[in-house]
Amino acid sequence: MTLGHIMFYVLGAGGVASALLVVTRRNPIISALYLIVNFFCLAGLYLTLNAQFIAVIQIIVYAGAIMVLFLFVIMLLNLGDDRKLSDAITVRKVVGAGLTLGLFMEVLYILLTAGPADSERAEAAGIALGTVEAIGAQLFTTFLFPFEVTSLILTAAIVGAVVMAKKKLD
Amino acid sequence: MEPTASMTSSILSWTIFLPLAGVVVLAAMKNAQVRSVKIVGCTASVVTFAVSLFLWFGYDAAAGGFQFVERVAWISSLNISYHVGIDGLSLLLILLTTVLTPLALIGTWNSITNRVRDYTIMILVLEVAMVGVFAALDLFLFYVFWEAMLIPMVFIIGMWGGQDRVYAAVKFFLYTLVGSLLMLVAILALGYAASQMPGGQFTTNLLDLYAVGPRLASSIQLWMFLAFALSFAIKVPVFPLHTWLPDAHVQAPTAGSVLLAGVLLKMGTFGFMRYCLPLFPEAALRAMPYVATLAVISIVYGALVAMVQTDIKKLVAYSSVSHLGFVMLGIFSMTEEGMQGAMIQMVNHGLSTGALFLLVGMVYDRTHTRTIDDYGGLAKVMPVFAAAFLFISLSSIGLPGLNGFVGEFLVLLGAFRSTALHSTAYAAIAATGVILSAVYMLWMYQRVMLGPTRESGKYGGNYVFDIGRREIGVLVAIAVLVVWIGVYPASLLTKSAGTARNLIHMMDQMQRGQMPRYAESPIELLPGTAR
Amino acid sequence: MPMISNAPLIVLFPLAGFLLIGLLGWKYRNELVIGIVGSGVIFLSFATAVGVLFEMASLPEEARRSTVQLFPWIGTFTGTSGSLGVSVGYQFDQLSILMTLIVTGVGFLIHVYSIGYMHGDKGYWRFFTYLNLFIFAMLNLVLADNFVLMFFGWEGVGLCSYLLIGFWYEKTFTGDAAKKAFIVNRIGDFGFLLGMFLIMRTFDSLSFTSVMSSASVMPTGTPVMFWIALLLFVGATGKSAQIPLFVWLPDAMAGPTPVSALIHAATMVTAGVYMVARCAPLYALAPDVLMIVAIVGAATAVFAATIGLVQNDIKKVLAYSTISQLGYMFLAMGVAAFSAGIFHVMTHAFFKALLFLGSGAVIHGMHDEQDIQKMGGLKKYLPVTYATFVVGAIAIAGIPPFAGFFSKDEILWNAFSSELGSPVLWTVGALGAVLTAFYMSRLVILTFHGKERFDHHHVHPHEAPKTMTVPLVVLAGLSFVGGWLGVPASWGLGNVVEDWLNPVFEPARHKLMLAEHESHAAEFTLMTISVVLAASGIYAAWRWYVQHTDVPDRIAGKFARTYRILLNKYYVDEAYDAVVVRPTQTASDKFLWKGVDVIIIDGAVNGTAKVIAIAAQTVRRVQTGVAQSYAMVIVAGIVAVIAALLFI
Amino acid sequence: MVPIPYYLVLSAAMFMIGAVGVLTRRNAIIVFMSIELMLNSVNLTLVAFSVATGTITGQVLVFFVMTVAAAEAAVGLAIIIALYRRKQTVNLDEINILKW
Repeated sequence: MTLGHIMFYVLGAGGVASALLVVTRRNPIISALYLIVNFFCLAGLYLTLNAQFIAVIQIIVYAGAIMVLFLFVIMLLNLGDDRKLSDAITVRKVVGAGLTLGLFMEVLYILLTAGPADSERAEAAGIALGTVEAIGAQLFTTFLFPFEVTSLILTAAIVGAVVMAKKKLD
Repeated sequence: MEPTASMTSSILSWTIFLPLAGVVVLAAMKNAQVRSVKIVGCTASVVTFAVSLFLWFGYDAAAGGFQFVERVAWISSLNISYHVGIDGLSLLLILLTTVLTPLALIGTWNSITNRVRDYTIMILVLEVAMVGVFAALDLFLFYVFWEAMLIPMVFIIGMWGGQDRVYAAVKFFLYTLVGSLLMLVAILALGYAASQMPGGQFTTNLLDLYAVGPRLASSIQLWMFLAFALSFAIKVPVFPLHTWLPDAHVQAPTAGSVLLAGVLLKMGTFGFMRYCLPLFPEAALRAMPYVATLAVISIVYGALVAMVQTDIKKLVAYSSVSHLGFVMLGIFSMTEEGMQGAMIQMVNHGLSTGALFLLVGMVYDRTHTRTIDDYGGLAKVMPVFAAAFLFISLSSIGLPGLNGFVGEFLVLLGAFRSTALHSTAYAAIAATGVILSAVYMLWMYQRVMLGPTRESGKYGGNYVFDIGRREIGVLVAIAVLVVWIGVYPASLLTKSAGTARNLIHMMDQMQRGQMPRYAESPIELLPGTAR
Repeated sequence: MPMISNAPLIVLFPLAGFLLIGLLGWKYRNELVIGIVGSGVIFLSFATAVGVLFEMASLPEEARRSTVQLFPWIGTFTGTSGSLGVSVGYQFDQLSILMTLIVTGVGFLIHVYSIGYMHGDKGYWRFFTYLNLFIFAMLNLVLADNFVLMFFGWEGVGLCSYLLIGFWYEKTFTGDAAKKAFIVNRIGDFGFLLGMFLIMRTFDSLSFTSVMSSASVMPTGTPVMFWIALLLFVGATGKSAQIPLFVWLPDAMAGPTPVSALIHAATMVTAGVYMVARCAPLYALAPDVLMIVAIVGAATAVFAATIGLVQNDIKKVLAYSTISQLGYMFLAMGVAAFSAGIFHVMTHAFFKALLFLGSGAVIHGMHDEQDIQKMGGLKKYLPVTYATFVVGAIAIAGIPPFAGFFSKDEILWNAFSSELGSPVLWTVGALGAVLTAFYMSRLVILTFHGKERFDHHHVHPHEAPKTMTVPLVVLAGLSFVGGWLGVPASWGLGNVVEDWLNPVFEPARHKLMLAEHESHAAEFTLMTISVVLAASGIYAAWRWYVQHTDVPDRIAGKFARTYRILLNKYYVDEAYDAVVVRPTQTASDKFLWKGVDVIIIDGAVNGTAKVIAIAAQTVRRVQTGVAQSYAMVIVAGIVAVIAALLFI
Repeated sequence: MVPIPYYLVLSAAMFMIGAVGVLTRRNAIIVFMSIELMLNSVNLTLVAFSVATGTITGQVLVFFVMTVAAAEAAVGLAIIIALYRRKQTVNLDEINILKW
């Protein structure tokens, strides 16, 4: 039981718990706050995998930017307590949950029946892998073209969001 | 002008695609430029006709087989190529197409008033597809042309047609599509079957497949035959798949009807001769009594129903069912007489029924009614028209000396002599069509043309006047062909003799227990002499 | 052989006339030019035919037959032996040249007559166009050297008949009559066509030469020959208006009178007789069919004569008389007296053309009145017509030495004496002769004698112009002397016609093993009886219509029902209408079109479309529009796919 | 070092929770957040595999996923705003104009 293990269990438990809370809370604001918790847990998990760069941008992009956007929208639409939606248990929900559970069982079955992972090699290679330097080198060489394309996606998303959120669509 | 060397070698492709030049020019014009649009359209089709004459005079009937063959790789991984070439049968039908298209355009010069440019484009595109169907030697190419033909025709019916044009267009479209999709499946299956042959590979090349089809197991052959036959039978149309025809004909504008009856229906019978029989001889032989029965039913049924029609165009449409029954009977008599008769009957029907639709169109332009009861005594006010109408009617009912007789006689004789059909009853019953055709045509003629003139002098609320020079010119052109074929059919029959002989040769091999192969060998041609 | 090689000109002259008048006539409506051209070409044909005849006569008997091939017509052109190959070729032998002479000779006279008769008609040029076309087609029929070309002529004359019956197309009934003629003829043609097919199937050829020579070595009485002969005879009944297809001929009188004379009396309607004669070698192989032919002929002869007794339209009387006379010709064919039949064709052409043209002159003089009850006493107004008409009537009645006597008597004698004949046939024939004599006399009396029953204020009878009377006189002469060419052999003089035709029919008669009978006593007895019968017919008519004019009405009153049946022509038209025409029409309309086509087939088509539409209506409910349900289906899909990958 | 399968199980669990949220919640915003959850769990898988195989590509992919997620969030939220303006609700059961 190393520190890594303890970190994993704590963060993993936090992540699952916060995820459960996200989907079960009635008030979207509370959901959003638990989502932030979830993001932080994930960032921590990334660190246990030595993926420092990802951990950092997880915090910046998700917890920082995207969540703000969510909260902003919730506030804008004033979807507070008064706009709570009654979530009675319906057939669809039961079927949906059941299906998902089935899927989970299938995945577990796969993971359990698969052979043990080669953790020795992973441990050796993992340390220097997730640095900003390593990722940057890949991004600007091998993945240069996709990287540039993402800028187009973002531009398109900005334009789209602005157009759609405008008060009056012509 | 002597054609240059490069032109002669690709003269067939020129014939197929020349109308597209007209389309290109038209695309740059406007619908409002009615007169120039018509001139461009007519010029394109007339030039195409002129080019196709090179085919007529260049085709060496003594050598037989496919000539003017061109082959360019297209989708090489599947052995699909742009492969065209013509034999006697294709030659006759291509000439029929290139003759009828300009005549249809000129004959209906003033019939279309809205969106003339689009209309002309459709007609020209239709011509490309029609000629392409007859020239294709690759099943894939054939299928492309076959389907391409649907598009302009549906628009012609659906946009420039009569009252119920949309219903008719959709009905026409769906009927045809049902059949052709099955045909596509059969084409792919056949190509796959080719790849299963020892050392074979997937191909849609017709000449290669001629060697593949007959080798297939008889049950497979039968299914493929049925898939092809359904598609063709709908197009012909054979009873009971004919009900799209009256609607399409009645609703289509005159030029549409002319080309529909004149050329499109022949694509079905052409398909039987070019694909069904040579590819699946065993299945064809098995299906023969059934198809022949349907053909006989078509003849009698079409004639009887035509008799009681109240709408002139519908009457002519049902008469087409009857006439094409003769073609089918000829093909499935599996005799040389029957085959030759079927081929010349295709041309005959194209000319006489095309002309009938032109005539009906001419009178419709004046009166705006197609109901027979609205007429009577037209001969007095439109004497030239009446004479032309009678002449074409006589051609249609098979008066000896005019074209219709040659085909009907050969077909009936072939069916009667056919040993494969095992019975003379087919021919005997079919021959009643000769009586019935006289009944419905002459009865219609009498009700429309003879008797006293309407007291008001108006028909359908309009004063009528006789046909003019342009219309007379078109009709005279057809009349000359009608007499020519009637008196000297040898000029056509010698061209198509090779095709008939090859088919019969193949069936003979079949019945002698040999592996049949659609021959392409040159034939010895004896100019017909009295025996 | 200069004439023979030019012989196709016989056919081409009328064609030239047809094209010339047909293409230019409508523009240059000069009656004189059209008339001269129209008649002239026929005369040229006639002259050529006469030349051929003389040349033929100068040759030895076995060398008289020759054929001329022009160009290949219908065939498969595949070079396979045994497949069809028919060319346009003409055959000149004793029979065909005789028929050609009748056609062109009588045809020429009628053309000349038409110049006067059709004077002033709007369709003058059209009339001559059609007439020339008719002669062209008829000559093809007669001279053809194969069945198909004969069929061309056969249908061609039918077309001309159609065109000429419907010549005055603005009247309603002409259209009906024309259509009826064409369609009834087509029914016969249907038989002819099938007969041809059967011949081709049996002999692998359609040329007369090879078919006849093949037939000469075939056994007698086989089923296939029975059918060939019978089917060809069906064709003949249509064209020659025999039972059961005679119904078109009386109606055909709607056409102009020269047409009735040329087509519906002298030439076209005898085509059936000619065809049977031409195919004599085939009929010789089917004695059963010959019997049918004889019976149909005899029955028609009497049947039509009885109708002729009571008709009041001058042309209708003549029409039924024609049908009756054609019956005699078929009777002759049926008892294998082929040359007698052809001889009757010839004499009949003379006197019946004469009678029709005479009736035309009467109608012309009476301003288009055709009802004999409204005539009477025309003798003094139309002397030439009267004289010639009487000659024709006596000829047809069979009084020697007029033409009809010789030909009819030869037929009757053969009907009695031939091995294929019987006394019954003779009796029926003789009965017909009495009736003929009676109704012809009645016609003459009612038209030319007795009181003038027409309206003097409106009708001023007048004699016809020269162009009309000259042909009448010529035909009257022929009706008088024409029979002398066929004086019975028993009289000791040569029977020119029979001797001339004998080589043509010898093979057939040989096949039937017919011998010449030399019982002169019996022949003279029968001859005398028939003359007496004819005379009694004339006498009866004289008594009833001149002396005791109340008798006919009394008889009509007494046998009212019979009279009505006869007047209405045994209701044959009505029966055909009720049994064939209406049921076919109703069944086609109500059952085939509105039933099978619209309800069953289109119902199935539209039904399929409807079923698909309904199915689509149901299935589209799946598209709830709620995105989550779609997502659920996606998840379900993933679960299923993974499960499949894992456990299958 | 924690074995990689542990991470995978964890990520599967979080993915499933997100999926349940997507399938069962009616509030569009929460559904949206559930989608983010699912994306994140996939990211975790990617990183875990990246470490397991010793290649950096997985992490680069995570970078791209985040970019797309950001874009998606922006557009998606804009759609929700537009929808809300029109229908005054974010209840997914009521937003079914695409039905049939």
